[in-house]
Amino acid sequence: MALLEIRDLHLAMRSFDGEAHVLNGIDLAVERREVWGLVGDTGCGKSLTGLSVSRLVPTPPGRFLAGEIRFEGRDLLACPEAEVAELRGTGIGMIFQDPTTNLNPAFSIRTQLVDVALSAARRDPAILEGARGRAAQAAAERLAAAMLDRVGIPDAAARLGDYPHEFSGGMRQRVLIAMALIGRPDLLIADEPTTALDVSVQAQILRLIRAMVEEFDMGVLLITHNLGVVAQSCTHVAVMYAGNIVESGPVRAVLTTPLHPYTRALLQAIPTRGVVRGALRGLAGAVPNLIAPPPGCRFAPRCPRATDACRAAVPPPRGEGHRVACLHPGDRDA
Amino acid sequence: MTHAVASARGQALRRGWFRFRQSGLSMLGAALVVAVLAIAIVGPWIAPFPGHVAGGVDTANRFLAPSLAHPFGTNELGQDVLSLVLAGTRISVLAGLGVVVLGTLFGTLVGAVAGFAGGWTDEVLMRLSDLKLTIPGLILAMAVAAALGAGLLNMVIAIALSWWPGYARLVRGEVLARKEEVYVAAARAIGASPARILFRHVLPNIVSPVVVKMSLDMGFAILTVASLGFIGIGVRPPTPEWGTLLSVSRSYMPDFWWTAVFPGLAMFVAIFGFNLLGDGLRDVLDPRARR
Amino acid sequence: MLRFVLRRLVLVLPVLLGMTVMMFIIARLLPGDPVALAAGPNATAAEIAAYAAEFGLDQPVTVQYWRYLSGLLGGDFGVSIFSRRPVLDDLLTYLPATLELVLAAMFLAVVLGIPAGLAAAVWRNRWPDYLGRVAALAAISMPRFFLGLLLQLGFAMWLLWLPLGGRFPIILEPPPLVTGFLTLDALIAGDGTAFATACRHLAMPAIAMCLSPLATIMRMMRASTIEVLQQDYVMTARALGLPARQIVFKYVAKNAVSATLTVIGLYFGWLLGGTVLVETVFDWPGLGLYATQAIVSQDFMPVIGVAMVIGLLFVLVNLVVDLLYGVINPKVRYS
Amino acid sequence: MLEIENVTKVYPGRQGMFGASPPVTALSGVSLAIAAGESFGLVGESGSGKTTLTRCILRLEAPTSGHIRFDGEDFARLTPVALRAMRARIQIVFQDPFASLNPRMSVHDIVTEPMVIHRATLGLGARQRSARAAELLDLVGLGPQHLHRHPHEFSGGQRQRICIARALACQPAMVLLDEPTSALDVSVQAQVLNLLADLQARLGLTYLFISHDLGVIRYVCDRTALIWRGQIVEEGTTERVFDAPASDYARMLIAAMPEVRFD
Repeated sequence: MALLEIRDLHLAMRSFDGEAHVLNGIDLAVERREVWGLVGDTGCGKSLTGLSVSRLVPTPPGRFLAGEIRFEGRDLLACPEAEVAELRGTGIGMIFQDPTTNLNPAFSIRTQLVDVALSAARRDPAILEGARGRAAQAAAERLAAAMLDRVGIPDAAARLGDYPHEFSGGMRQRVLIAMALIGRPDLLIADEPTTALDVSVQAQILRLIRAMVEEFDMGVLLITHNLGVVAQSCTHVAVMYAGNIVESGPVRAVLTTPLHPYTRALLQAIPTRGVVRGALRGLAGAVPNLIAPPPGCRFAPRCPRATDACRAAVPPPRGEGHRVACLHPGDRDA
Repeated sequence: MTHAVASARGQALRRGWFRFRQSGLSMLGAALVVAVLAIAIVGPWIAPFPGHVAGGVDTANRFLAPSLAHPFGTNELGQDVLSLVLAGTRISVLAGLGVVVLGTLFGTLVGAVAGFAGGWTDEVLMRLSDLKLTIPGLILAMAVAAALGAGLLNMVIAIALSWWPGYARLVRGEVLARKEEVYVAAARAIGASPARILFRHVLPNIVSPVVVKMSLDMGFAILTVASLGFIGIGVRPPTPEWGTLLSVSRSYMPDFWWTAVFPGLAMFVAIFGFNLLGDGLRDVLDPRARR
Repeated sequence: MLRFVLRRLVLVLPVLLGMTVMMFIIARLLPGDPVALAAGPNATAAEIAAYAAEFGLDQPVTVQYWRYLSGLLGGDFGVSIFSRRPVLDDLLTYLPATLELVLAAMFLAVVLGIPAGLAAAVWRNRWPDYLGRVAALAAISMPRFFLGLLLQLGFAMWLLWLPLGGRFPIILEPPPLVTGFLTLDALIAGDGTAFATACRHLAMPAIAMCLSPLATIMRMMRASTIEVLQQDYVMTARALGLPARQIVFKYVAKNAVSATLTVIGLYFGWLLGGTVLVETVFDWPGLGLYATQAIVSQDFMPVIGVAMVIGLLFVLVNLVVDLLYGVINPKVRYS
Repeated sequence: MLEIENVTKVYPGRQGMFGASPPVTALSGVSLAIAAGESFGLVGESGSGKTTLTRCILRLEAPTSGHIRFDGEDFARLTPVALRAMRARIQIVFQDPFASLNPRMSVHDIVTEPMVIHRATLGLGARQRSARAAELLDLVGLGPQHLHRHPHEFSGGQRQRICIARALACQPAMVLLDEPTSALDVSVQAQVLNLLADLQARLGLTYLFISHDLGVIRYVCDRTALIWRGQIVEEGTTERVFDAPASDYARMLIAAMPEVRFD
């Protein structure tokens, strides 16, 4: 049984213009100690997939049309909200993009860390070693200091009383990682955790997340738009386009022998070492309108290999391990 | 190709109208405002006793309770209260409009200059408006109205004098915010003159909040006009102003309550209508308030 | 921080100075002849001139202004040309009444408005929210003097539950003067009956007064709560399993209140200036009533005095609000 | 073509409630020389001073000390009128294509605005300006059908093309590119980068390309400088900087680049 298994997840979001079919049959399985990179362009549904796992997609305007999200075997979409809420923080931890806006500016980080620890301990007393009442508060403060130390904040105990604005961007993201991990989650969902950070800090944060995977024996869903980040810190990757996972598998296999035309286009658009000026390939055309998406493969309108069969029905993912949802896969240009 | 522009604008308008119509309260507000404006225009002519509006009295019929002939009853002079209330609408709406328009014109000018020029111009103009915020508006208006003497125009001027700083601050804040927009930096970078930046890039983008404030302020302006009337520094009888009517008739309570209650209700309904409308407009026009 | 406070206090001086200039301009340059009014309808020209000379009103405006300013330094607010009483004495008599009324109204508005706004935001777009929003708009649209009349009609004239007006019955002995607030003085004296009497007199004016700030605070609190609820850190708090109650009452409330605080400060000044109407309706012996009488008779020394006291209070309250804001929101920097 | 000589910019400190903040030195002694026709890359992380430098070059702000010369003319010595004329020759494309276009203006008005402002020097009538706007749109890969639409109808990549068209309207000699592709998706970024390279080759433009993304700089720039805490810490040909970085900072940055590479 996988730690997290998403099966055929369909999600629609209502807007003024109509209902957009934003997730169109997501299949994904994450095991402990796996780091899955979820990549794709803006609006492909990668963040919504992450939020769906914690059931944090607002409904309405969101509406789950079909599918299951199994966390340790339990279907979260079928659970009552209270049961899912029990899992947040202890079963599933989350980190978001901007460390500046994700910490509450009006409270010291002590308060914020301790509150998360205490609420996690109500469900899993082992987190604070069974301490109760006043002892629990003290234990939570000790744990908070230990976690800050663990994520690499120098002089952690002394900085507990500081407010978020007294930390740098990278340090804030470390605080948020400590907050996300203080309840010992089994799954960490990190939504663009380094996008708002400088390159030099980004590398440190990614290294930290990798180190935590081993230590906490958890699975990670790392949502990003940056294939370089995926290559450096993920074990597996799923490439999304317009609400579909078009290709997935072990990171090296997918990025060295990309089979889906979209994955290849993405890779060819990155200015890597040795690419001469003018040699990059952009992707012509635009993402389809998800309110009235094309009936078949959603990439077909921009795909050089598309045939009538592609335009007729959504191609199902094929293959074991390295899976691709394409009728004409291939690792060379047509 | 003009079609494309029309369709883009049209779509934005349609969306706005859709949002506006979805809110029953906004529609109620719009209906009330339309009714108030209509009465302001035709009020004196549909009044059942036009003679009373002009100051005529009918002492034989003093203090008649509300009836079919006098739905709002009659007052201490035997005048039909309904006629007075209908005729009073025009006074209140005119005065409110005058205050808001004067305040907007002057305030926008000051705010735009202060925000755009910055430096000491800004300092001086803003300290001036601070001063005004510190002096209680009603007391200032009362003092000015008293000094100028009774009369509708004097009252409008007196209130407008305490009204402009609100607009000045709003416009200044908006101008300062718009000045920081990247497209203004872009305009400066291509060498646009300050006047061009102000009129082409800054001012067109601050119309919405000013319009919203104007519609919200109409209610308050009417309220302030009535307040001055109530205190006795404003329009003098026999001009049928709501606040004045109320102040005269409060001494006949509780027995002849209708003489006070109906002008008061008229006031409330008119102000409520403008506030509902302004609130609805803000939801549609001010993107920050959309939620 | 002390420097900040001092700097702000020093900045008050030009404001007060500007205020006196402005009032002098209004008093002297606009038409109207206060002396003739004060001297009475039957006064001869000579009598009027003598009257003007007595108060120095025959001097040029600049001289009058200079005299006034130098008097101010010694705590002299001038003299009323009607009652011939020093304005300062009057101000000290009427200020506590107005303050008591305003503080009572503000207390009601804050205590009821903040939870109501929070509730409306949490139940956004459901019936408690709709009800609250309509009620708030209605409350803002209700002229205070009309509401006062309706309250009088209902509770004082028909139901006979509360006194029609005034602050304390003349026939009763008021509690010994300590703070000038009758309710507080009664409590200090341990006089239960006097306290009840003071409260019964205070009830209707305070309610008539508090409705509009209550509604504004509620609307402001609702808007800022909704804005805070959409912040990323609220999503993080939810994603990490904090209970909804804790998120709303602890994390969201503190941020939302700090945004609402500014409005409270501004409203305080507005209320101080707006007591006029309620005091007129309820015959409440406060600054507003005093100012109205002075204005009607174009007696400008008291008017300037009232404006200065209110302006000073306004500045002080906003200073306190700014300091509170800094305490609640550690990120704010003062410049 | 552009000489930046020993430029320093200090923002004065502020008096605060809980103590005063010290003055901030955003740039200290920055010197750069950009030759005509080259593509010069400036790399820096947030707070490095690269934005301040662009603002100083455009004279949106005045440097505290030092000189910036364009074609041998010192900006500080120019009269306002001469400065405005100079602005036709040095143009900028900003990072955020959603914020840098006035939402109330049509594409036609946006692209012709520089020509209206500099009509005295350019000598173009209204009809000629419209024709040139259509030409410019064609140059950046948009069509004449887009002329009368408003910014909100375009995607990020298209808006950035509109910004480029506006920048080229007065036939500038030099274009400042301030993170022009940072807000775009990779596939769109590639198109815009190719467009910029193509335009440079065709029109002989000089670029100052500012970015935090080393991969992008490596792709488009001939020479590169690294700015760190207001100082230039490394400068040289792009090849040299990437293959044999001299400073620790450059080595660290290059090592931290997230690249799709397995070794």
